[in-house]
Amino acid sequence: MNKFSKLAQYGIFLAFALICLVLALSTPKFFTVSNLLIIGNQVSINALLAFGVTFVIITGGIDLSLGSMVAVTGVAAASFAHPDTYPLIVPLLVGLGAGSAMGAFNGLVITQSKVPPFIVTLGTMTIGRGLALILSKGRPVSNLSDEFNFIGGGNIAGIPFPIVILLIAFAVCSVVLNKTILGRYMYAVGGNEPAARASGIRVSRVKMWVYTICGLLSALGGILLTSRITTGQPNAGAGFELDAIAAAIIGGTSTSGGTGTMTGTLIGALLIGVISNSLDLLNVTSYYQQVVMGVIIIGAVVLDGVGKKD
Amino acid sequence: MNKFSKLAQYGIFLAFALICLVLALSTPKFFTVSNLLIIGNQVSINALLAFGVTFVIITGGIDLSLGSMVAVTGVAAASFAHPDTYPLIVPLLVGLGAGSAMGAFNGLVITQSKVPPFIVTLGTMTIGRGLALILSKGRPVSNLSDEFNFIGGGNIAGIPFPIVILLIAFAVCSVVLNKTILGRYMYAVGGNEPAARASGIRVSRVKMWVYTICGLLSALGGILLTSRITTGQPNAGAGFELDAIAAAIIGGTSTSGGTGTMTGTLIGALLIGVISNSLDLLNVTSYYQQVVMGVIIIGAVVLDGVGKKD
Amino acid sequence: MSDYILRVKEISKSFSGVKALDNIHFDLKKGEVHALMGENGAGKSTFMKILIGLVAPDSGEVLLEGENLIGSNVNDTLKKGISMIHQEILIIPELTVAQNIFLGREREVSGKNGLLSGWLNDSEINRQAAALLDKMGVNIAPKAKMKHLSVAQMQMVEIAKAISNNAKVIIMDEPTSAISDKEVGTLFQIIRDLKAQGVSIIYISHKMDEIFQVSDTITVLRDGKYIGTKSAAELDQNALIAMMVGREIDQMFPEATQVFGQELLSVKNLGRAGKFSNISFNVKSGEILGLAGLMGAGRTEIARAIFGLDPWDEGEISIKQSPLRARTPREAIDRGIGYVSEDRKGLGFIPRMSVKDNITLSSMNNHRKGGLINTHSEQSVTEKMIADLKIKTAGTGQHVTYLSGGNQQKVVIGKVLLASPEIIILDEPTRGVDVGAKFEIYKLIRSLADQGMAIIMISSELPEILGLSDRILVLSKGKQTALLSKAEATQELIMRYAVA
Amino acid sequence: NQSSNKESGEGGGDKLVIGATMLSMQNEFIVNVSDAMEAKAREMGVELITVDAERSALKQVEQVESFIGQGVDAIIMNPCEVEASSPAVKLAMDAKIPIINVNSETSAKPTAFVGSDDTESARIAMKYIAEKLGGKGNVLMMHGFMGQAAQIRRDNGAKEILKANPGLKLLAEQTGEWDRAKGMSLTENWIQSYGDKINAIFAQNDEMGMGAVKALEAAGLKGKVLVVSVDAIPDALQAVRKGTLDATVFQNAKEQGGKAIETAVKAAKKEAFEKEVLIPFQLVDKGNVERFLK
Ligand SMILES: Nc1ncnc2c1ncn2[C@@H]1O[C@H](COP(=O)(O)OP(=O)(O)OP(=O)(O)O)[C@@H](O)[C@H]1O
Ligand SMILES: Nc1ncnc2c1ncn2[C@@H]1O[C@H](COP(=O)(O)OP(=O)(O)OP(=O)(O)O)[C@@H](O)[C@H]1O
Ligand SMILES: [Mg+2]
Ligand SMILES: [Mg+2]
Repeated sequence: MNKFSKLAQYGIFLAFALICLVLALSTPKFFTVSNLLIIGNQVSINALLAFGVTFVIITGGIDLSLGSMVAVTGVAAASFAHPDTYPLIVPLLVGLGAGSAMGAFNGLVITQSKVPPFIVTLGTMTIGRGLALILSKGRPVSNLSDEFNFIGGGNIAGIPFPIVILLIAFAVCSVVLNKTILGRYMYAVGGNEPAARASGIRVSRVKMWVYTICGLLSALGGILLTSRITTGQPNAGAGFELDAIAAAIIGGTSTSGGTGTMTGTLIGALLIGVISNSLDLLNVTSYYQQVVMGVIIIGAVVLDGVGKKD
Repeated sequence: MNKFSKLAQYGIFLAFALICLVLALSTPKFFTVSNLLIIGNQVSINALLAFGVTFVIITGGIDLSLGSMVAVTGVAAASFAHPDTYPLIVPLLVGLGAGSAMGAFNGLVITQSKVPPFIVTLGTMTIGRGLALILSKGRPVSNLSDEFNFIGGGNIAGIPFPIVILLIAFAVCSVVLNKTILGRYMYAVGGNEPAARASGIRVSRVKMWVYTICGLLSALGGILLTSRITTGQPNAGAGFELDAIAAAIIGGTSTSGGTGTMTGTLIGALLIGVISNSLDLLNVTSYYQQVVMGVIIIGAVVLDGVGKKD
Repeated sequence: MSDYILRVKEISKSFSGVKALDNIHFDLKKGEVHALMGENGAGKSTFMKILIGLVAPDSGEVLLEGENLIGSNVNDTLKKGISMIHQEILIIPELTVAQNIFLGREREVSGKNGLLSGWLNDSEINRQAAALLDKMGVNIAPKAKMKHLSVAQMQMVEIAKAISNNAKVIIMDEPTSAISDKEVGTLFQIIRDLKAQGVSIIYISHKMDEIFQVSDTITVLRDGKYIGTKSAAELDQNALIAMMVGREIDQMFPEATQVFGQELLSVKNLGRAGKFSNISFNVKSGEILGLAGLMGAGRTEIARAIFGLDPWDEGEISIKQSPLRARTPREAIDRGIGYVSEDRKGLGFIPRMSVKDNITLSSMNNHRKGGLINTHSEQSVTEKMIADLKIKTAGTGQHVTYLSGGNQQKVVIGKVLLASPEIIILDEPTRGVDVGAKFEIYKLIRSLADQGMAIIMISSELPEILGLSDRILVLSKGKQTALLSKAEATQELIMRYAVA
Repeated sequence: NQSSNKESGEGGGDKLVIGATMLSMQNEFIVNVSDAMEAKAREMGVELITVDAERSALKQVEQVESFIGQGVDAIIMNPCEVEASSPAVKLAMDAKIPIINVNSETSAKPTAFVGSDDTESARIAMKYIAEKLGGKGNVLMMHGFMGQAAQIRRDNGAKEILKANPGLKLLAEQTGEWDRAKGMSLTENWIQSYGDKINAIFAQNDEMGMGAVKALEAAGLKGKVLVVSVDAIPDALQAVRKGTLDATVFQNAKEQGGKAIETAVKAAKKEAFEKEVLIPFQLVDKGNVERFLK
């Protein structure tokens, strides 16, 4: 990342800081440790999905099946997480495996057919939802082991475990994107696919990776959600894809591919989380919550744009 | 449209024909006049929205607020459609006016700020949903006049009125796209925006038109829906945007802009409608319906791609 | 005084603090061809975009027949009688040739008013386009989709578009960079006709011979500054180059050493349906093989096939006697082939990536450190390449999109070199590159050959082919018509085989 | 004329065909109703075609249209909306096909109704809260999807009781969109805002109620706050037994589904049937929960 694009991120960062300031002034409850931890906790799932979709969008693709992958992986993991059945590692591997497999399936269809990612992942979004319902027979999978429930509900030294996972995932994703060859190739593929190919990059392989990683992160989100609500819900995650994509784009990832950062996406996710937390704190009537939410999101990105102008 | 692009459409057309053939063979109920009219009727709303979003996508944009516009315009129209209050023209104008205004708002924000259409319309999607709830105080607006209910429920010589509206809208949209300068400019803006600008095309003006038309067609869809279910439903239309976008893309409109036809979109909408109708006819269990639906949509577009290869 | 149609005073423009234009003056007479010269990045295109209203200057004045144009948008300036052929091809790929030519002017063509003024009249557009192309002597179908044209054909359509506007001033920003001699001839005839009608033309090109063929007056810019204006008759090539680069270049082409080593690449009976057939040649270590031919002869297609970008149907390609198998760019690179495409923007670089990231893109395996990227080695390799190739950039982190054309080309060459190729295919390597940089690139090509690489150079500039090649393969309509040695090759002979 | 049109099963051509459109097959309670219908249909030897309206009244109307087009013998509708699903009833009545509403009502009068009144469930829940708090305290209410029939009716029922108990103060009300995770987040945020002031939470369904319980447990407030919700899904029953959820309101899915099929078959065969089968709600708390656990 060079100086110019770092500067470009200040825009949304400033917008975010401004909103936090306004909130801190309007309700003293906002800037308490316990509330900040709650926000972190609430943001974690969306942030994980947003990290995944950031990779995808950087390569010029899109993934609408995130929410369904959350449901399938959650149900699949829950089915193996009843107390006194399997050790904890089994549901985790099942969930992460299911997510990676679905992601890889997306990647395979996208690279092998000429079907646009929008349609492929819209298709797998529907398929995934059906699978989750079939797997669970339409009923929540409950009665999960305590260890499993710790993932989403436990603390480490007072820090909720989801926040710990979020921070680790953020670090890993940032490294993958900025410090590995795969990450470099993602930018190249999204920036100019024919040129990337002509530079010797195996474009299909990069795309396979990207959708698989996205599936893996969705699975992590699915496991976290399932553990947090101590049930595998077949209808969980509906609409999560839009929130995740929104976080990425608010954070400066361009839908035309080739640009984006994990820090931006994290700020995007935090922005959405902070707004929805504080609208509750301020007890804004739910109808108006939606209006305010929409206005603030557009407003923040407008502010971002103003910051970027030369 | 020259011969080549006509040929490219054969792909999806053939896929569509093939699916119809399979259906006709597997259930005799499929190819009955009454069932075809039912399908036409069912497809009409999605097709109207899909026409609107086709214009938008051709210019390289996207509109996620369609579903919310359906709700707002439906509630707005319904509020003026109680029996013995206003003449029929009033609710119609109110609905269409509200839709155009929301569309124009989208266009204004998109052209005046540097915010990507995805975020702007995601914002107005949320705002619109809130507005619909505020307008209706969260309750369905019912008790509508018979004339108003005729729009969605009546027949003309045995043909359901929604089909008549659909056909008229299709004709008008096709003409706008293919026979007017505005339509030409839409292709130009989506095909290469800097080139369009260098040719003296006022790009912002074209975009304003496109989002406004999309709002107008969403309003038409909203009025049709409201009239059909004889209620202005504040939560109506959720998820419609994805179906409409899917119809357009299945029909060959590329999300990167510059290509697309109304005929393709119509076939895309019919394809979705036919599949969902026949899955019910064949009594496929609802969970499996979703899986089958997803597979067929991806499959149809794969088939389309195969047809396109040179 | 009044015979000036366009007067420009004190134009300045900065991009994020960097001055691209500094206090530029420019006067254009009615009916003259005025050449604008300068190295890559001198500010020529930026200046022209200001005239047409695509870029707003920070200060200054543009007077068209006394009327100030500052603040006008493109739409206004087009209407007021300035039109422009842009350096980068600006077309709508999905529209037809005729639709592209009259884009933005449909209303004039349709001749309808009132309610019907928004209506298209495509039959009239097609008719007028056909007449126009016919009059220009260009054989392109008005109803063909733009995306199916070759770059050269696209360029001819852009020329047609600019002259169809009945403008008083036509700006031509490197109109000949993608077309061959025949079309250049056509263009020059058009320019002479326009001149006779009193149209003024601003002409930008890096091809020196063209400048002296067409221009009456020459203005030179250097590093965004106005250097001077002279009548073409006052100047010769060397004097002009000196004005542009601030020093003299005596010998354009470096001496050949002519000691060849083993055969590195051999192509046998290569064919691809509809594109080329029966192509056989080889290249040895230390040799430069020139590929000559007219536009559309199939040279690029052969290069793309060798590099694995396109499939081929028959024949064999071998590197040091062992055939290519995977037929992908990755394999080609791994086996030691490097390719510098003629389509710099489309295939050459990733615009929004830095110079460093672009230049190391094909050789990332050399910068692996325990699974991560070794940024230090990347940085030092990049700095060395910038120094070796004399790339003008604000730093290794600069986005390639902001470099001038010649420097973008050097970045692409740098990328190819870093993958340590033994065989390099250069497709129009000096297209859009200024004289100074051209000279650098020639020296570079020769020194690469001297280091033992085998070079295939495709070029539409015959002097370049003649000056640099050790052998010359001539193609015509997808068939190979001659393989000439340096000694026997002349411009006339090559042309004879090229039209065979 | 319709019997000739019918799909001929292995057993012969005279099997009755019933078409059923359900509010949402992603809702556990509705799935239970649907399963009960399926079981009953098998028992009575009728063919049942079940389709999912996915909470869309429009889709539901279209599905009923399709059923009519196919010439089914009777239709069972689990309405998405009071008003918006009404055109479906009219269409069926016009086509002279009996239509039975199950679980909830429409404003248009169907051939028969089997189910219970949603308003009542909220009344029962809120009354329980009023009783436990001794008519005095701060209450929070968690809504379902705004604008949906069930949300509106449960809102009405709860507000009625609140009005009758001026000592109960509605501190805040927000939507949790029927979702457990959303209910949990919302409760976390409420705890930040109101902390110790909260005396009771009424969640319009068990999913959100379970979310509220989780959040309260994590904040160490569960002992101090009363949580009551509606539906009696298995999770909620378990929670009531453990004492984490204070009460839920039982709606008899099995009974509703079975009775709906019975009524539909009778109506199709033109036998006598009850026009309104009301199946009462029952409050479930620690005292009687064992009866509801299988
Ligand atoms: N949008 C922009 N942002 C930043 N810098 C720019 C931009 N456009 C041009 N420049 C810079 O302005 C300078 C002049 O560029 P310009 O394209 O006018 O050169 P030119 O003389 O046309 O060169 P060439 O012969 O290579 O076409 C260059 O240094 C270029 O990098
Ligand atoms: N995308 C395309 N679609 C259709 N025809 C094409 C396409 N690209 C190139 N052609 C045609 O293929 C032929 C060979 O083109 P090619 O670019 O290989 O020629 P070339 O000898 O390299 O000429 P140039 O000097 O223009 O590079 C030309 O007739 C060209 O018009
Ligand atoms: Mg230039
Ligand atoms: Mg070529």
